[in-house]
Amino acid sequence: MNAFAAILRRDMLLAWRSRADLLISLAFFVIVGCLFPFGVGAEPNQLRAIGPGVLWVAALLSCLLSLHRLFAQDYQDGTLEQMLLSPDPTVLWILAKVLAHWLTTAVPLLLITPLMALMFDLEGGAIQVLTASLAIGTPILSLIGAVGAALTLGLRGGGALLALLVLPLFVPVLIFGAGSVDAYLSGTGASAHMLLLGGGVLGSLALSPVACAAALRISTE
Amino acid sequence: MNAFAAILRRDMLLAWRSRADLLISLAFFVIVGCLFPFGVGAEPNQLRAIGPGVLWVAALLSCLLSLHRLFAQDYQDGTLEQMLLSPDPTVLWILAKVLAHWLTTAVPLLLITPLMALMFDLEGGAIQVLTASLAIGTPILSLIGAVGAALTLGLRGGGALLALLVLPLFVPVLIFGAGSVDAYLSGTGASAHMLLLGGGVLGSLALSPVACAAALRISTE
Amino acid sequence: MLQVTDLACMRGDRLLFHGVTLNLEPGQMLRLAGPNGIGKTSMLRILCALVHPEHGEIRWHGKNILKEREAFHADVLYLGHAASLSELLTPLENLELMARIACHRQSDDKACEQALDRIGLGERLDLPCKVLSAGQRRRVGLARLFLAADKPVWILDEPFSALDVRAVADLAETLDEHCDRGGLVIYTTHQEVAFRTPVTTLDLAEYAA
Amino acid sequence: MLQVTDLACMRGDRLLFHGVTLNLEPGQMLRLAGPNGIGKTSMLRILCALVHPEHGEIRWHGKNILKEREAFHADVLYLGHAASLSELLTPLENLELMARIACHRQSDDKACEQALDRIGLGERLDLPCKVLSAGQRRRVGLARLFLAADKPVWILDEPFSALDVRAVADLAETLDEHCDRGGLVIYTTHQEVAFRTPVTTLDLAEYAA
Amino acid sequence: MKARHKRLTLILGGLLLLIGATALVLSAFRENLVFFHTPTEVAEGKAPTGRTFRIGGMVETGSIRREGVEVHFAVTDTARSIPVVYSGPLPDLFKEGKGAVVQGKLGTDGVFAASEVLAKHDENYMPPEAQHAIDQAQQAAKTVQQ
Amino acid sequence: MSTSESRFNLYHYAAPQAFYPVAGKLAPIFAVIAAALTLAGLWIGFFKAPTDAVQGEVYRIIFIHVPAAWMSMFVFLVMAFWSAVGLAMNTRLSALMAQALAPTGAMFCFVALWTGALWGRPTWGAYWVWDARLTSQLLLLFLYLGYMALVAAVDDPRRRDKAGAILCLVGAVNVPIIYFSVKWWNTLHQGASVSLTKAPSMASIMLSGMLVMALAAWAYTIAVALYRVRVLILERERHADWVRGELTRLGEAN
Ligand code: HEM
Ligand SMILES: Nc1ncnc2c1ncn2[C@@H]1O[C@H](COP(=O)(O)OP(=O)(O)OP(=O)(O)O)[C@@H](O)[C@H]1O
Ligand SMILES: Nc1ncnc2c1ncn2[C@@H]1O[C@H](COP(=O)(O)OP(=O)(O)OP(=O)(O)O)[C@@H](O)[C@H]1O
Ligand SMILES: [Mg+2]
Ligand SMILES: [Mg+2]
Repeated sequence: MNAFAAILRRDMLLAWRSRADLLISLAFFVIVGCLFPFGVGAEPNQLRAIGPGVLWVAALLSCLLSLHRLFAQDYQDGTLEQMLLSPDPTVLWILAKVLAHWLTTAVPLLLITPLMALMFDLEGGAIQVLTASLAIGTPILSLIGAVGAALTLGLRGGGALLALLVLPLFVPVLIFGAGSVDAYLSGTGASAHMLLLGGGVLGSLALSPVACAAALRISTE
Repeated sequence: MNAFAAILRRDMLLAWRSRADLLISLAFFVIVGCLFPFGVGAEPNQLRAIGPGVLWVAALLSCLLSLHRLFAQDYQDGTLEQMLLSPDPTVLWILAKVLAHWLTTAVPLLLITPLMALMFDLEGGAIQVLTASLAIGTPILSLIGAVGAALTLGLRGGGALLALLVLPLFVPVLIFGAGSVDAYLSGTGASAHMLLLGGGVLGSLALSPVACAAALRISTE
Repeated sequence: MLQVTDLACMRGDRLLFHGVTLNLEPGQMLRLAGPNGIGKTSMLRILCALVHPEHGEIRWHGKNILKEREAFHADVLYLGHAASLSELLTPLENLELMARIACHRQSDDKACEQALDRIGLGERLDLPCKVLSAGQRRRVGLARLFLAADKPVWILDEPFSALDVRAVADLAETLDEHCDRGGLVIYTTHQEVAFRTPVTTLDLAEYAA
Repeated sequence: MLQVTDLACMRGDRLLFHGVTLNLEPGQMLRLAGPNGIGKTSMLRILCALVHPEHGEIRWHGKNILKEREAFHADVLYLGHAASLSELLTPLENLELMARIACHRQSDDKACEQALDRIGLGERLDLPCKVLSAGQRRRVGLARLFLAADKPVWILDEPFSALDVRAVADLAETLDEHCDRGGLVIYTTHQEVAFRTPVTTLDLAEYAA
Repeated sequence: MKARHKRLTLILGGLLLLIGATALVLSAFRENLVFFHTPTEVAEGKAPTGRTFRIGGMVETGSIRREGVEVHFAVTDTARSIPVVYSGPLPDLFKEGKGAVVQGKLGTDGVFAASEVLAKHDENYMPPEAQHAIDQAQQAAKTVQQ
Repeated sequence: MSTSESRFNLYHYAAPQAFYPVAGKLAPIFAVIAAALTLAGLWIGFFKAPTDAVQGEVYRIIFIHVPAAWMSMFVFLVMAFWSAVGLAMNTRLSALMAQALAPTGAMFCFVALWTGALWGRPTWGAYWVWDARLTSQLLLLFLYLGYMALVAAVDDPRRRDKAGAILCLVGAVNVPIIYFSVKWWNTLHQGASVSLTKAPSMASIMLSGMLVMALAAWAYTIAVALYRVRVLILERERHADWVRGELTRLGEAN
């Protein structure tokens, strides 16, 4: 647990030191979100209909944008090598990094989501469902994304390649996440969607660190 | 002109070296475009309404993703220092880098935009306007983005806050770019939007390399 | 203690060296020598299980290091070419992180500060590593040596580069001490450095393909 | 030729050195010496107009280098700590790019290939620089010296680091030749290297604040 | 030994997570995740009001009625049926007694205003003669029952 | 420190070398089988099989759509299998097999999507709907593309093999989702006509045409994979003596 705590602490510290980076991905989320009322025209019905989808897409993209930073810096300065040499199990500190990524990128989005949702004229219950779906769904994005980030480490065009690799796996999350709000609004209730997302979290929590560890070992070889 | 040609050639070579790269950033554009139907639902009327906006956002994102790499690599390995030591004027080779960036990332997108627009069920005239607006608008993104990229090099705190200012600069481009299609469809004609975008290109062509050069000098000091 | 059998290393499609067989005992100091690009760095990375060798195996206390990776890593300290520093963190923060990751016996604030002091960075504790000079960055990494007395195997890739003359002598003394207490030091360098401990030299050029 | 007057350098809120006054003539070789972190790299970067000094000025042929930046840069070759290589390009492509950017007199394929050959990278021409060893990467940068006979001022930051013994001797010879033909060499190093040319040493420790 | 212990705990933890994941996913499938709603669900008020959604079922036999460009028909799942109005091209396979999925809004008058009509067929493939034979058999069975 | 005589043999993994000639012998056989089965299948499908009672003639797309759809899923599973073998046993050949299969799988995936869309227009009334079956199949295509892009982007052969293998294993979760999507969700796409647990709900002559075409797709896949793996082996081992010999032999043959 030594390495887990140390790396979690360090990554949070680094995030704090370069707050501007965090602000950028938050600003990105806000801007993508704000853009649609401009681009689509502000007809309330239409806004309400596309709102959850747009916010989910914005969150997904903003996660994607920050993913390539997950290991890149450590890889370049050799810290990653040192982490791989830790006597602690690799999956543990990978979880620490992913957790730090989620805390620093997704949580700020979660906090601002209700505000953004108001912009799309969503009502209270829908906002709650949307925020909850984001809260359960974004860890999946971070976990799966970590595997992609590890695989594309050091490859040219890494950012775009990463996007290509993980987007197919992100899409189901997006569908169920955005779908949950629809389901809620349509009266069928969002619990099935939430359960699926929850299953996704547990499943990716079990599998992705292992895949990620293997990918990191290959990438640093 | 020595440095201009050499750097343009090198950046194109780097892009060519991994031919797959062009395909990858295209795939990224395509996938981001496809994401919105996933998230928003696929009702044809709605798709048609959000189509231009979505494609503009996708283009902007794919530009943004690659902008990050514009100077970062050169900065880290010290090539940027060597470029600043060139006896040729700095603005010249900055233009070379921006041009290479535009050629390798924006132009492929332009080529595939009509296809993507068909996916959103846009009609012929609208597709032409959309492609034209992208062709005029994307150089502005590259030019403004370059300043942001230069400012964010290595600096944090104040400098990175300035970088945040760059993102909002993209918004007007987006509004006028996506708006041009709406204007065309509503019958008012897109020429006003195009003229504005054209003015934007010329303006940023004049100002951004200078700002960029200054920013680079500060960043490497 | 550390047994290397018939080791071969391949990079891309080029065979760098092959047939390296070694048996290293406690207290020994091994220098990998050879011209640039012969494969010294590659060999060190194989020795600490970061890279799979093309052929051959390495045993630590009789166990294959690739199979018992975590147990082996508990006994190894590796300092590579790169400094392994986070640019935005201070030397102290960096050192603490590294010590924690590597599970050094001593990894608290106090011990780290002392280590930095001994390596000559006592007054530079509050600067981000980004602004340090080349030699100072190197020293932050080397400070780990003072925390890692309990790790028997030290694997160091060009530890002397960028250090000034004083620092080189100090470092040599530290390595000597490690050997005295029964540690094993494997290093590369292109400089001539004087040690008290007798140095075994392995010239990789002799094993080149 | 190169006149340095009352130079002072400040990093962050720390004054590194001050009061450095120098007058360098053709054929001279200047070594900046001093312990780690004293400000050698900072001084070299000031000397080639990458950084503004805190105080004092530098004149090249009587003209302030910060004012006549482009003219000065036409006469200077600077090799920093970092290798300045694009990881994905081959040594040849990298060298050609650098030669073009710096407007070296010779910058065609032929000349670059010869330069790489002389520096000992003749057979590694088709590999991306990413996979080269530390010494080989350093050599790619140093190959520029063979193309830059026409640039009078060479400013080199630890050019000998990572080089093997043979390469160090060769490089020393190259620097000597440059001085012979009236060039000016300013360098730093922590290693002891023998030159034919008499070396002026500037110990920055004497000017430290 | 300690390392092996750690590894074992990790593997156990992973397995537990996987079991949890399967449990969640399975219970999710007991709730419904749908491309379309059935008429019964609509009748029970489980379908959205005032929003676009899809209903799926059979086109009720004898319900198709054309009025100018508008087509009226009913979609049924044998228990309930919903009247639908639609104007636009219909797929070739749109027939009485066959499956269909219609997208649109439920009006306040209980009529579903469709914006899109899709035909849904089943997994049976057979030549017309066989189909004919089956139809006759079913007809016979029905007559017998009556 | 002995300079002991090395027993090292650079190309000690004989597998690729041994497999190369075997593949060379098998590939043409499967190619011939594939051609024969395709002809037979098309003949049954277009001349022997009767018109469908509901769909009329258009249902004949089934003879291409279903084999392609089956193959596209199956090939990904096979790639995942080879990937697992490669990661677990460190055999070189298995990664090459996975890489050789990918383009064929992507091709079938694309064909399934394309024919499905063409078929959807006359039957459902729409080329495309976002139901679970269609969406997950589209994602399969993206996964194939991602796999090929990743493999193309990595230079180092060892890293290429392993990175591709990991992506393959991760992506394989999509395949059961595709297959069971029609069961789990209400989809516009029909349910399974053929399954192991119940009798096929399809006239037997139609079924036999479809199965023959499916066998043809198998044979084709095997043949193409074998041809491609031979090329990959040559490329991978281009510095080995036997490859040099083989290349000169091929050169002379031309
Ligand atoms: C773009 C649209 C379509 C896609 C992506 C698609 C995809 C697939 C896939 C992946 C399978 C294999 C899964 C399985 O064996 O259960 C399949 C099977 C099948 N599809 Fe499609 N399909 C599409 C459109 C259609 C249409 C329009 C029809 C008929 C009207 C159709 C009829 C069938 C049939 C009969 C099977 C065989 C089912 C079985 O026996 O297992 N498909 N399709
Ligand atoms: N893909 C590849 N193809 C061919 N050769 C390669 C490839 N990757 C690495 N090499 C070679 O492998 C060698 C790696 O050397 P390594 O870094 O181990 O050398 P070193 O002995 O540490 O040298 P130095 O003294 O310069 O640090 C280099 O000669 C490099 O050119
Ligand atoms: N922001 C800052 N605040 C205080 N000190 C700073 C700051 N930035 C840099 N420094 C100090 O300035 C010095 C820069 O040294 P420089 O890199 O020039 O040293 P050097 O003589 O080249 O050393 P080396 O031999 O290690 O290469 C370092 O001591 C560093 O700690
Ligand atoms: Mg080395
Ligand atoms: Mg220095």
